[in-house]
Amino acid sequence: MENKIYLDNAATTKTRPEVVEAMLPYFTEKFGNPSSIYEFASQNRKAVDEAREIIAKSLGADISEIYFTAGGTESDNWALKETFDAYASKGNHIITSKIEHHAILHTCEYLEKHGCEVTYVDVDENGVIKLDQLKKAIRPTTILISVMFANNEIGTIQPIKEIGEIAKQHNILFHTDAVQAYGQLPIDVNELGIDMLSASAHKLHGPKGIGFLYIRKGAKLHSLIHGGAQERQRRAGTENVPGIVGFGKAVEIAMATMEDRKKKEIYLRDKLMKRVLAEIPYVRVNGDRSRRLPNNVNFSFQFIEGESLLIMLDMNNICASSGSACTSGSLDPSHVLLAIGLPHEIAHGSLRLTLSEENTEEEIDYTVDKIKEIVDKLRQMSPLYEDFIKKRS
Amino acid sequence: MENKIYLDNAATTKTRPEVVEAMLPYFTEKFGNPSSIYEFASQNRKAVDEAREIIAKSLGADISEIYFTAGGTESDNWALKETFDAYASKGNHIITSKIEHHAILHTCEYLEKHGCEVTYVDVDENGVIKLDQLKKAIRPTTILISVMFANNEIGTIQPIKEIGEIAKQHNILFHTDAVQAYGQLPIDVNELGIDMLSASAHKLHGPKGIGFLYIRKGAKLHSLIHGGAQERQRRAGTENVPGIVGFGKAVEIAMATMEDRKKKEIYLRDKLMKRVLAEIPYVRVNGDRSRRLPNNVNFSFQFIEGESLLIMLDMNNICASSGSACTSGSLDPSHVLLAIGLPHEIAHGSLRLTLSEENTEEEIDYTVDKIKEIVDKLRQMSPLYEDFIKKRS
Amino acid sequence: MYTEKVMDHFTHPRNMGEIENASGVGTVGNAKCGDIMRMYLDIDDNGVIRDCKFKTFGCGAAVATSSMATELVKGKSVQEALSVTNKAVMEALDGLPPVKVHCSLLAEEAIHAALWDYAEKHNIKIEGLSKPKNDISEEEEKPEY
Amino acid sequence: MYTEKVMDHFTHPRNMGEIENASGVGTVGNAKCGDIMRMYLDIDDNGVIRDCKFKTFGCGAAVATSSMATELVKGKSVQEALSVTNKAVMEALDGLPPVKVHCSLLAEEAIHAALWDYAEKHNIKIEGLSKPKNDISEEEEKPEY
Ligand SMILES: Cc1ncc(COP(=O)(O)O)c(C=O)c1O
Ligand SMILES: Cc1ncc(COP(=O)(O)O)c(C=O)c1O
Repeated sequence: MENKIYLDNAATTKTRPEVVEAMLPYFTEKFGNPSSIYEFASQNRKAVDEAREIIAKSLGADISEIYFTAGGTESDNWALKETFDAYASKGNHIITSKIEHHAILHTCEYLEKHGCEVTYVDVDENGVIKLDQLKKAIRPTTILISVMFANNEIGTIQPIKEIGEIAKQHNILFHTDAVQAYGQLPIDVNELGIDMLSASAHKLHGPKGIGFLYIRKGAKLHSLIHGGAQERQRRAGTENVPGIVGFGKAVEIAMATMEDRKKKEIYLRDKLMKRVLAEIPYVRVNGDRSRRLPNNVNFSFQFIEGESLLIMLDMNNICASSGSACTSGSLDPSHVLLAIGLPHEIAHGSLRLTLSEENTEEEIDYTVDKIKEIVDKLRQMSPLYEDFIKKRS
Repeated sequence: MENKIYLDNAATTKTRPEVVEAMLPYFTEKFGNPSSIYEFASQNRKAVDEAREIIAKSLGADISEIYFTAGGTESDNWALKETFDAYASKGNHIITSKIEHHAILHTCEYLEKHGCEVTYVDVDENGVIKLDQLKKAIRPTTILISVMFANNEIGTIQPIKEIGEIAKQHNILFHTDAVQAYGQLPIDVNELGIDMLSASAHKLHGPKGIGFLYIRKGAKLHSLIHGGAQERQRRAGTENVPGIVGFGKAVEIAMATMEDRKKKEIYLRDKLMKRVLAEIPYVRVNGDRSRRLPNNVNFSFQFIEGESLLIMLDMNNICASSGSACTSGSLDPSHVLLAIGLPHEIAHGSLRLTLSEENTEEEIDYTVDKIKEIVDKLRQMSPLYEDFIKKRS
Repeated sequence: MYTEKVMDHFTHPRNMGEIENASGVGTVGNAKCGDIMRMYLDIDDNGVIRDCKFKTFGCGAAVATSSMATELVKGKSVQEALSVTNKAVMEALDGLPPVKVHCSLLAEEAIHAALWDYAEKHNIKIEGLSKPKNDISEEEEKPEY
Repeated sequence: MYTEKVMDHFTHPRNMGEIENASGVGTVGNAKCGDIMRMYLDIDDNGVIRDCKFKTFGCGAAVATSSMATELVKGKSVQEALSVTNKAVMEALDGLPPVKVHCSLLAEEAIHAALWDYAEKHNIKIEGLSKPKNDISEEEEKPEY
């Protein structure tokens, strides 16, 4: 293939040309500060409000419940830190899962240093949170349950509605990191009992550096970022107008195309899984087979290491990702793969492919062919495979 | 005038077309996540590094000392909150000035609720910080001095070098909010003894939603935003690549054109001041006449209120700003104007005009003519003016 | 931010000016807060407001509410004028931004203050009118250049 | 991320494979950490390394350092091979990213482990060589499907 095959849409996505188009006027023409009172700036205020409305509608939320941030990470930090601060008189206990994104887990670590107690609930071998364990973890001092909507590595979708119900029964706030799910799955915050929700535009073909936190009316969190009176005094800083407009446009398109995209992606995803499982031995699929993001595939290939696989795929113009330690700069492989019970060396051999509607069947076929070739090549190189074969014969 | 005359460049600036041009490829073509290991993403890592290098060079800093954030507000929050956190064992006292931006002042208020002690040093009638008061405020527990480089309302430039020396003598960290100064004035962090510096791209014809915090090597601050390992583990969140690239480009141009812009802006600014002072009675210039940002003019017109003035200027296609309470949604007029000793009703009658190199002499003349007309009209309407005239006669 | 009506009354204020030897003059508000309204009433012997003028130091909403208030009380009896509320002023202007509602209250108070002045000067008591609280004379700070 | 030399040795590894009845075999690293290297040495009676082959489970740097290490020891005497350091391997590859330096250490250790095996098998003592610490046999976890 001459052209790059991009299969890393969980890392980031291409900004849609329509989104860039929508943003452009707000750089050089309608560049005013939305807080200014002159007419020239009021069009920007309006543009921000329109984007907010599109987003609120997409969640069944009210416009006054959407707060723009600089991305999913800030939203996650905000939800956790300011719940901890605002509800200190009620308690200091937060419940989350073992497979959250680092934006949640590292924030929890930070909070633990500041007097917060955190329970990290286990997941089963498919990455689904253990609800009985979650229920048992609830204490009188529990102020927040934060469980991601869908996992960024293995694509498993969590039982959000059930968690929402548990939270409501115990009068505990429920936050969900929906950075991977938002735009891929329909979400209604009222139906699902979600009190706070984080999202990031660049995961759904919007621009980087813009996200939002949905905060249900009544939740008392204060600002994480202090300063001017923007975002109804809850998030200071001159509004990123082009970013917000682009986010609105991306959401508008994502909602309108959701069903078609889903169908197409599931078709390609399933084909990819089936072919790999049929044609390559010693491989497993990570994550739940059915409760799964439409665009996510995650394999573990035994006897080989993920970074080598990625580099060789890259040389064949295929962009993918791995839970291998080598790709993250840390020594341990992905905490998610370990949490679903994979031994280290199998976690090291993982490969994540995340699709978009732009991928073609031809690309998928080519990718499978290449994976086959490369896995074989790397296994020929692998002392683990050598031992395995020798033992077997 | 048919075209809008934009005189609110302290609020935000037009993104330069060259900057947008530089950003564009990073939306739809080179959209990869800089943390990914494939070749396609490494070009983005490189682009981010190049922007960082341009910025580091502009300050005489090392590239490892520049951390990208979502804007000036986040940078200010980071510097204050994480210094407070990291240096808790040394002390809990911060010194700042009464005329800081709300990004500093509201962060200080937040910190005060969490055990921080803050001294707000006075400024003189020109808005220059009282250095003797600052020196006297220093305690053994002082961990930070934060004084803005130049004020956003009245344009006064602070004696940064002197403050840097005082801080160094007492082994206290020195942060400066340079959001207004950066790109307008030459800044060398080593010469000036600055340990931390906040900046925001949209104030220098870069995009909104991107800023940086310079942190001198050795300053121990941790992250404000926790999550992934971006920005050398100090600022989590997928990098806003187009924003960073745009910021780099804006800085490159700002540094190259600084001298010429300055000359032009000072010429127009001084003409504007002279004409208004000569042609309109009962007016004063706020801020220091010489230690002043090249593009800033700030007047107080007696007997009239700023918002009315702004709306009428707006109807004449002139975009400006005021320290009037009415424009901010609060009841009090600008804390900066009060800090330099203006009585409330005079603070209410303030008008800020902030120029860019794009303004023409014709625009300035037209603006003065309109200000004259409008001030006169509003005074005719003013009961304060009526009383004043009656008393005089 | 403002409705068309507000903008219209701000840019073309009705009844702006003074009335010499007015039957009643009232000034309310406070330069400290950025709003001062002065109402002049010309009231005939039957207690009908023949003319009404205003001067206002304040924001667009302050000017517009003053202007609208003069319109609403002109031709009315003193008692009728007394029942012109801030709500009526706001409605007549098609609404005000929430942060500007106090301007309409000020306009109501300005009318009351002018009526009080009229009552005092003419030594009459107007049913339901009490001494206005927000008088400019209470102001502490004075302009100083 | 990697130099051209690293990429070249990763994509076209030299001396990849096994040696039957090798004079010495050494395996170091640990699947847990994601790197395992195995070195095969064929050493002639004069103590010269006639051939050297490797197998590696690991990242690009791990493969490249293994490959380069085999090149560096081939044709050398046992004593010379012993002094092939991780630095020499890195230099020959035009450098490694900081997080990958441990791969070059592993390559050095793999050679030492193979030499140790050779020494044990032939009941000789090699000056300056001590028992390698990182052996695969120390690994706890086993693949389980
Ligand atoms: C002096 C100063 N500090 C901080 C800020 C905040 O910057 P931003 O709105 O880009 O976050 C501004 C501008 O609004 C400013 O003028
Ligand atoms: C589940 C999840 N949460 C949070 C984030 C953080 O989002 P961002 O990098 O846009 O701040 C990501 C993506 O990196 C994610 O996948």
